[in-house]
Amino acid sequence: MDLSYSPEYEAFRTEVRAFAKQHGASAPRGAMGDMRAWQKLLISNGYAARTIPKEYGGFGAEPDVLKSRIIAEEFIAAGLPMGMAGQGISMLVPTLLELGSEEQKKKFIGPTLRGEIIWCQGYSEPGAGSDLASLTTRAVEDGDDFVINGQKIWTSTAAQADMIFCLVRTEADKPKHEGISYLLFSMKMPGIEVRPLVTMTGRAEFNEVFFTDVRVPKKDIVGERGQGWFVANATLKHERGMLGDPNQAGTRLKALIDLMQNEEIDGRRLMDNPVFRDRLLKLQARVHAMEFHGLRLLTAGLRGEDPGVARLIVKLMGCELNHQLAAFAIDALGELGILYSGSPHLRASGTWQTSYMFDLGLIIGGGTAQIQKNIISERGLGMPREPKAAKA
Amino acid sequence: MDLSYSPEYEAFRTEVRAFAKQHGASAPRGAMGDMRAWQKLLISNGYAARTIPKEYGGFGAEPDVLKSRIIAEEFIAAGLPMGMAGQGISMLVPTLLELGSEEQKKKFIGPTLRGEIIWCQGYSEPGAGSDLASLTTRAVEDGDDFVINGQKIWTSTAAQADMIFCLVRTEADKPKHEGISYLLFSMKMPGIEVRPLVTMTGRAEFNEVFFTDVRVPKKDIVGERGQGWFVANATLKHERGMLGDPNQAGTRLKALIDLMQNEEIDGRRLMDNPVFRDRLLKLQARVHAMEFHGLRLLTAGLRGEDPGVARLIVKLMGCELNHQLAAFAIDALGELGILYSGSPHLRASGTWQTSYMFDLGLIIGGGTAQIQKNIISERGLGMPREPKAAKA
Amino acid sequence: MEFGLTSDQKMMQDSINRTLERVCPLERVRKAAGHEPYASDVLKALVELGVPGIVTPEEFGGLGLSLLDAALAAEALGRHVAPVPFVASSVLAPLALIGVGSDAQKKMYLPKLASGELIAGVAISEQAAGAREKAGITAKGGKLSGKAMFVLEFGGANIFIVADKFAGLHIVDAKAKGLEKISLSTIDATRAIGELNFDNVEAELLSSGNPAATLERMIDAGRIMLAADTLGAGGRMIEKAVAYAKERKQFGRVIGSFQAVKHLCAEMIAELEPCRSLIWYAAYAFDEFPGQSRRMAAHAKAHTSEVGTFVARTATEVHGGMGFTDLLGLHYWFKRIGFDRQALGGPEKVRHDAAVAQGWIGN
Amino acid sequence: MEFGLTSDQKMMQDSINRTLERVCPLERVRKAAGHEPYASDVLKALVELGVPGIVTPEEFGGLGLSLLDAALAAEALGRHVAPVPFVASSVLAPLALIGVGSDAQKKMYLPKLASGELIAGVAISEQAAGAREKAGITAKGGKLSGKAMFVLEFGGANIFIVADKFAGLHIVDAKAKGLEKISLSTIDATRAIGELNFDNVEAELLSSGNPAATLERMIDAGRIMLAADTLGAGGRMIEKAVAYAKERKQFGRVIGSFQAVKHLCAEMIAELEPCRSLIWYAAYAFDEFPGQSRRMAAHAKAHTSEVGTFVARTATEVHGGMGFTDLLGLHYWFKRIGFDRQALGGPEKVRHDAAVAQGWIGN
Repeated sequence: MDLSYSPEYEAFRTEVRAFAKQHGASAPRGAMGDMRAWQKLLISNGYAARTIPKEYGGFGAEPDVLKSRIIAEEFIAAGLPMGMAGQGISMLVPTLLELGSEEQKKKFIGPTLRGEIIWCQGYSEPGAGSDLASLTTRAVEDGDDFVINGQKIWTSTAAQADMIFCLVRTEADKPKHEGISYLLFSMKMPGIEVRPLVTMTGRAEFNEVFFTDVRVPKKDIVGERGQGWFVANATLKHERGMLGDPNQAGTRLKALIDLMQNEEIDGRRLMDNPVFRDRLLKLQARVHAMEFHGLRLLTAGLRGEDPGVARLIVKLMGCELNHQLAAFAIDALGELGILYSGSPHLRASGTWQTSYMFDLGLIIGGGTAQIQKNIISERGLGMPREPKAAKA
Repeated sequence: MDLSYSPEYEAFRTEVRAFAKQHGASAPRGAMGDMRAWQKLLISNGYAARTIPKEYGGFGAEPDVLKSRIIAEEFIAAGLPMGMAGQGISMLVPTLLELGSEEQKKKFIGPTLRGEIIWCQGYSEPGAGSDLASLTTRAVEDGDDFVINGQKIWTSTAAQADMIFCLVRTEADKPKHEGISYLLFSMKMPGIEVRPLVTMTGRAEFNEVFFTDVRVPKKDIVGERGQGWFVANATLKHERGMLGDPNQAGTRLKALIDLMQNEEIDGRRLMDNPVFRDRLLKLQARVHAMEFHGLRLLTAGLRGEDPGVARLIVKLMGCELNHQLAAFAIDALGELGILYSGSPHLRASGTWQTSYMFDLGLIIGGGTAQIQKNIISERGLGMPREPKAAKA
Repeated sequence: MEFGLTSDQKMMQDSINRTLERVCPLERVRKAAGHEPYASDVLKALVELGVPGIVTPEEFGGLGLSLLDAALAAEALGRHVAPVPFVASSVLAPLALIGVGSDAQKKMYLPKLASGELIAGVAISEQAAGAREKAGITAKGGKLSGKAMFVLEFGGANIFIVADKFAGLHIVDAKAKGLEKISLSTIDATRAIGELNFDNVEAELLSSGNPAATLERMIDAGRIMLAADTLGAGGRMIEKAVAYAKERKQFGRVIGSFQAVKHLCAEMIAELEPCRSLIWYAAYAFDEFPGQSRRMAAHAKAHTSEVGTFVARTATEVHGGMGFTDLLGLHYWFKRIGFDRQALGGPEKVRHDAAVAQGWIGN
Repeated sequence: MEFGLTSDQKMMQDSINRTLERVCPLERVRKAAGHEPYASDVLKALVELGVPGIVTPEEFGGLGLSLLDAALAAEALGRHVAPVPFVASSVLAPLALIGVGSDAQKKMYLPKLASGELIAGVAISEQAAGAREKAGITAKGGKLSGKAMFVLEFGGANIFIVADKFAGLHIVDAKAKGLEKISLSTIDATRAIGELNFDNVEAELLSSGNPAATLERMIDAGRIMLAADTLGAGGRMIEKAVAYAKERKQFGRVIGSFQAVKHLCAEMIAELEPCRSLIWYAAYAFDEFPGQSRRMAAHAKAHTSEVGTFVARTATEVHGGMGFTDLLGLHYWFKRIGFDRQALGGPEKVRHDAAVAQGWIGN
C-alpha cells in the first residue's frame, strides 16, 4: 500500500497541469467554444484517444490507467472539459479496433475520434431491454442490401447522430443469440424517423428510432453475419470503461457538506441538526468506501490481477449511492428541495432533483439492479442460474 | 369508525376486571402455582376454551373476537396468565373439532383443554422446512399398526409432551402431497428419542425427535389416510389464531421509551440524543401502524369481511418490527446491550438480546420472510407462481 | 368497537374515485400539469359531490363530515393525481374559519369555499416546516408585512389564509394592494404553490377563538391529508406495477413471475397497508381524541412519507425503462409523493414535533 | 500509487488463516467459549507467527509492522472467531507503551506482550463509548480509584492499561491490592470482558509523551481492529451462506437457485466488499495521514458495523432454521459482530466523533 505517485507519474501530473494552465482559458465551456478544435488539441497531446494507434488517428501511447486517471483528476480539478466521450468513441471505436475490418478501421476511427462522425447506439428495443437478445428489428436480404424494419429505444444522441451502430436480426430462423448482426449505417437514410423520448426529468435525454424499409449495404457489417450478439458484447464490455469523473459521488458529497453548512432553517444551520448530520455521516462513509474501492480496482488493474466480485458490485453500489446522495439533499432542503426547473429560490439549478430521478433511471437502465444482483450472485459467487422454465 | 365499546362489551370488560381482581392473588406466576387449577377456573368462567362446545369440555360460548380481545387485554393489564396455550390447545383441538372422529373428540379435547394431555407437533423435518410436503418420515403398515421411522425437528415441547400429532408418509408411491397421514400417538412409546435442540440464544427452545420402529395403531389417524396434508393445513390455519399479547410490540415500545428516559450516558438521558430519539419515533410510528392494523383486521373479522392482502402481511411485518425494536434497544444500551445471561449490570434480564435472536428465528421459522413474500405476492396480489423448472 | 369505514364512507370514496376516473384520466392531468392553476372542470365535478365542503358544517353549505372522510377524499385525489385544490382550500381554510372565524366571516367565506366559488391558498409553511430565507409575516395595525413561502394551493386562489409569526391567522384578498405573488414551480406540476410578499397589506384578522390552537390543528389536518394523498398515490403505483409485471415479458416469462419482482411488490404492499390503518386512526383521533392528534398526525405523515418514497421508487423500478419515461406518466405519482413528503414538514421535522407533543423533550 | 496488499501482507494473512484453520476449528471455539479466559494453545500458535507483537517495534521483540498488517490479522481472527486476546493486548497496549511509556516501561512490558508471556486488558470504554453508571477513574498520588467498565481482554489479563478521567494512562498489575475484578458475560463468549473497581490501587503512570493524543490513537486503532474483525466474521458468514445455499434443497431445487436467495447473497457481498477498502484505507491513514485517522477510523467502524449487522442477520436467514440452531455454530460469528458493533462506541457515537473530527460541530 502506497498512495504516493512515483516520480514518473508526478512528472506526468505536472505536465497535465501545465497544459491545463496554458489552455484552460481557451477551452470550450458548455455550449460555447469549438469542441472539435479542443478534441484535436487533446489528441495531439495524448489527453484524448490516448491509446488508439496513430495510424487510426489516435495518440498511440501504451495503455496506462494511472495516467488516464491523472488526466481525469487534473481536468476535473481545473474545470476543463475532457475529450469527447460519445458512444462512438467509447464503444464503437474499441469494438472496431478489436473486430472491425481494416477498411472499417481506416474509414471510421479517425473521423469518430475527431468528432466528425457522431454515432448513436441501436441496441435496446421496447420488447428487448434486460433481455437484449430477444430483439426483433429485422434485416431482410435484398440484392446487395439489407432492408431494415423495426424500432429502437433509449438511443441517446439519435437526433444529432450522423451514423448508428445497430443490432438487427438477419437470421430469422436461428436461435435468438445467433441470428443477430452488427451493422453500421447513416442516420440520414430514408425511412429513419427519430422521436424524442421524454423522461420523468421532463427532458428528452433519449429517443426512439423507427426504421421503415431502410436499405443498408450488406458489406457494412462488423464481424461475421449472425455474430452481432458477440460483437455487441465486446462493445458492452467497453461501456464500463467510459471515463467520467472517477469520483462523482465525492464531488456530490462535497456539495452536500457545503449545503449543510450554509443552508439554515429557523435561523439554524442544517449541520447543527443531529439527525441530518448523522445521515450525512453515513453517506460520507459510503462515499469513502466506494472511493477507496475504486482505488483498489485501479491497483488490481495495474497489477493485472482479477478483482473478482469486487468489480461486479460497482454499478449496483455506485448508482444507488448517487441516488441516495440526491435523496438526502432533497430531504435536507425540505420544501426548497422540491422546487424545479427555473423556479425562484431553486438550489443548485435543480440538479439534486434531476439527479435523484436520472440516477434512478441509471439504476434501472443498462441492466436493472435485479440483473446486477443476478450477475453478482452467479458470476461473483458462483451461485446457480435459475432453472429454465418447463413448457407450460 | 367508532373505537368505543358498546354497553354489552363494557359490561363484559367490567366482569373480566372483577374476575381479575378477585382471583389475581391466587393466579399462578411463572413456575409457581397450579396452572391446571387455574385453567379449570378460566374454563368455567369462559376465559379459556371459550368457544369449545360444553360436551367436549369447553365453555360453549358463541365465537366473539371482541370478547376474546377484551379478555386478553384485561389479563395482560392485570398481569394475569392467560389460559394454557400449547400447541395441543391452539392447533390440535380446532383440528379435531373440524376433522376428528366423534371418538377422538370425546377422548382428547377435554383432557387437552384441562392440561391433562400435553401435546407436541411433529411436522418439520431436517429436509422438509419451507417445503413441508417433502417430508420423509415413513409409516409402514404391519397388521393393525403403522411402524414409524424417521426424524422430526423444531418440536417445541417434545420433552414434556404426553402425545404428538404427527405427519408421516403412509403412501410411498403417491405424489408428495397425497401420501401423508396425520397420526396421534403417545410420546412414551418405545423407539422415540427426544434430543434438545440448542439455538443461538443458548437455550433449547426446541427438540429433535427420532422414531425407530415406533408402533402406532392404524386407527389413530385424523381424517382419511393419505389426507394428512390437508388435515395439517387446517391446523396451520389455526396457528395464526393463537392468542398472545395482541400488542406485544406496544408493550416493547413502552419498555423502550422507559429505557430512553431512564438510561444515561455521560450523565445525559438517552432521550436527549436526537439520533436515537428519531429512530425511536420511527419505530413508534410502525408500532402504532401495526396496532391499528390489528384493529382493522379485528373489525373485518367481526363484520365477516375478507381483509385480503391486509391479513397476509401481518407475520412478515410483525416479526420484523419486533426484531427491530430489540435491535434498537441493544444499540441504545451500547455496551450494556451486549451483556447476557446473568451478567452484572444486565438490563431487562437480557431479554432484548434474547428477543433480538429469537425474533430472527421467528422471521425464519413458520415460513421464512421469503416464503411470506411469495404468499403475499401470489395470494395477495395475484402474481403468477414461479414456473416449474424444466427437467435438466 | 369498529375500526373500519362505514358503508357511507365507502360509497362516498367510491363515487369520488369513479368521478375522477371519468373526468380526470391521465390525459387530463397532463393537460393541466404546469399549464393551468388547477383543472376547473375536475373541480366542478367534485363540487357536484360536495367534496370542497366536506368538513364544512351543513349550516354553511358543507357536508359536515369528519376528517376521516376528508382523508378518504384526499386518498382518492392522490390516487388520480388530481390537479385541483383540496388540502388548503377545502380542509385547512375551513378549519381556520371554523376555529377562529367570527360568525360573519364564517357566513361570508365558508359557503363559497364549499361551493368551489372561492379558492383559498394557505400560508403556514414557516410554522409547519420552519422558516427558510428568513421568511415570516408580521402583523401591525391590521396590515401584514413580510414573506410567506411555499403557499399551498396558491394557483388560482382568490383569498389566502396567512399565519403570522405569532400564530395569528388572517384572511387576505388575492388582489389586495401591496401583495406580490410569485409562482414557484416544483417537481409536482399537479399542484401550484407560490410565494407571497406582503408590503403593508390589508388583512382581515380571524380572532374569535384560539388562533394558536387552530393553527396547530390546521397543521395536523394538513399533515393527515398529505399522508392520505401519498397513500392514494402509492396504492395506485403498486397496482400499476403489479399490472405491468403481469403483462411485460422478458426472457420468455412475464416479469411478475420472477421472485425478485414478486418480492418487491410484496414489500411495497406490506409497507403501505399499515399506513392506511395509521392514517385512519390519525384522522379519527383528530376529531375524537384531540390530545393524540399532534402525535398521530405527525406519525401518519412521517411514516407514510417514508413508505411512499420507497413505493414510488420501487414501483418505478418494476416498470423498468418504461417507468423512467414520460410515456406511462408514472412520474406524476412519483412526484406527487415527493411533494407530499416535504410539504408542511419533512419526516425528520414532523417526528421532532411528535417527540415534543408527548413531552419527551422541550420544544 | 498502489492501493492493495503487498505479497508479504498476503502471505502473512494466509499463514495466520491457515494456522487458525488448523488450531482453531469450530470445535475448539466451542470448547473455549465461556469456559476459558482465552484459548492458550491458539494463542501459542499465533505467538509462533509473531502475531501478538505485530505492531511492536523489532527492538522490543515485535514484528514492527503497520496497523494495516494488524488489521489483516484482526480480519483473520474474526474469520475464525478466535477466542484469543489481540485488539487490547497486542495492539492497544503496545500503542500505549510506544506512545507514552518510558524507555524502562517499554523494555519491561513490550517484549513480554509480544511474546504472549503477558496479557494486557485495556480499560478505555468510558473515553471511547461514554460513561455508564457514573463509571470513571480518578488518579491521585499514583493511586487509582473508581470504576472502569467493559474492560477489553479482561479474561486472563496480567496487567491492565487504564485511562483516567483526564486521559492519563496507567499500568495496573492484575493482582494489585484494592483491585476488584468482575467478569461480565456478553453474547460473544469468545471474548472475555469485565469490570474493574479501584479502591486506591497502586498504578504506574505512562507519562513520557502526550497521553491524551495517545489515548485518542488507541481508540482509533481499536475501532479499526474491531471493524476488521467484523469484516472477517462477515466475510466468513457470506461464504457459509453461499455454500449452504448451493447444497440445501427445497422444492426440488437447491435454494441457491432461487432469485430471492441469490439476491440476498449478492446484497451481502456488495455491501461488505467496499468495507474492506475502507478499512484498508483507515489503517493506512492511521500510520501515514494521522490527520485523517480519527475520521477514517470512525467511518470504518460505524459503516462496517452497520453492514456487519445486515450480513449477520441475512446470512443467518439464508441458512433457514439451521442458522438459528447451535448445530452449525453460525451464531458465534453473529454474536462476534454484535460485540464488535457496541465495543469502543456504537455507530451513532462513532459517527458523532467523525463530525467533531472534521470540525462540523464542536465537541
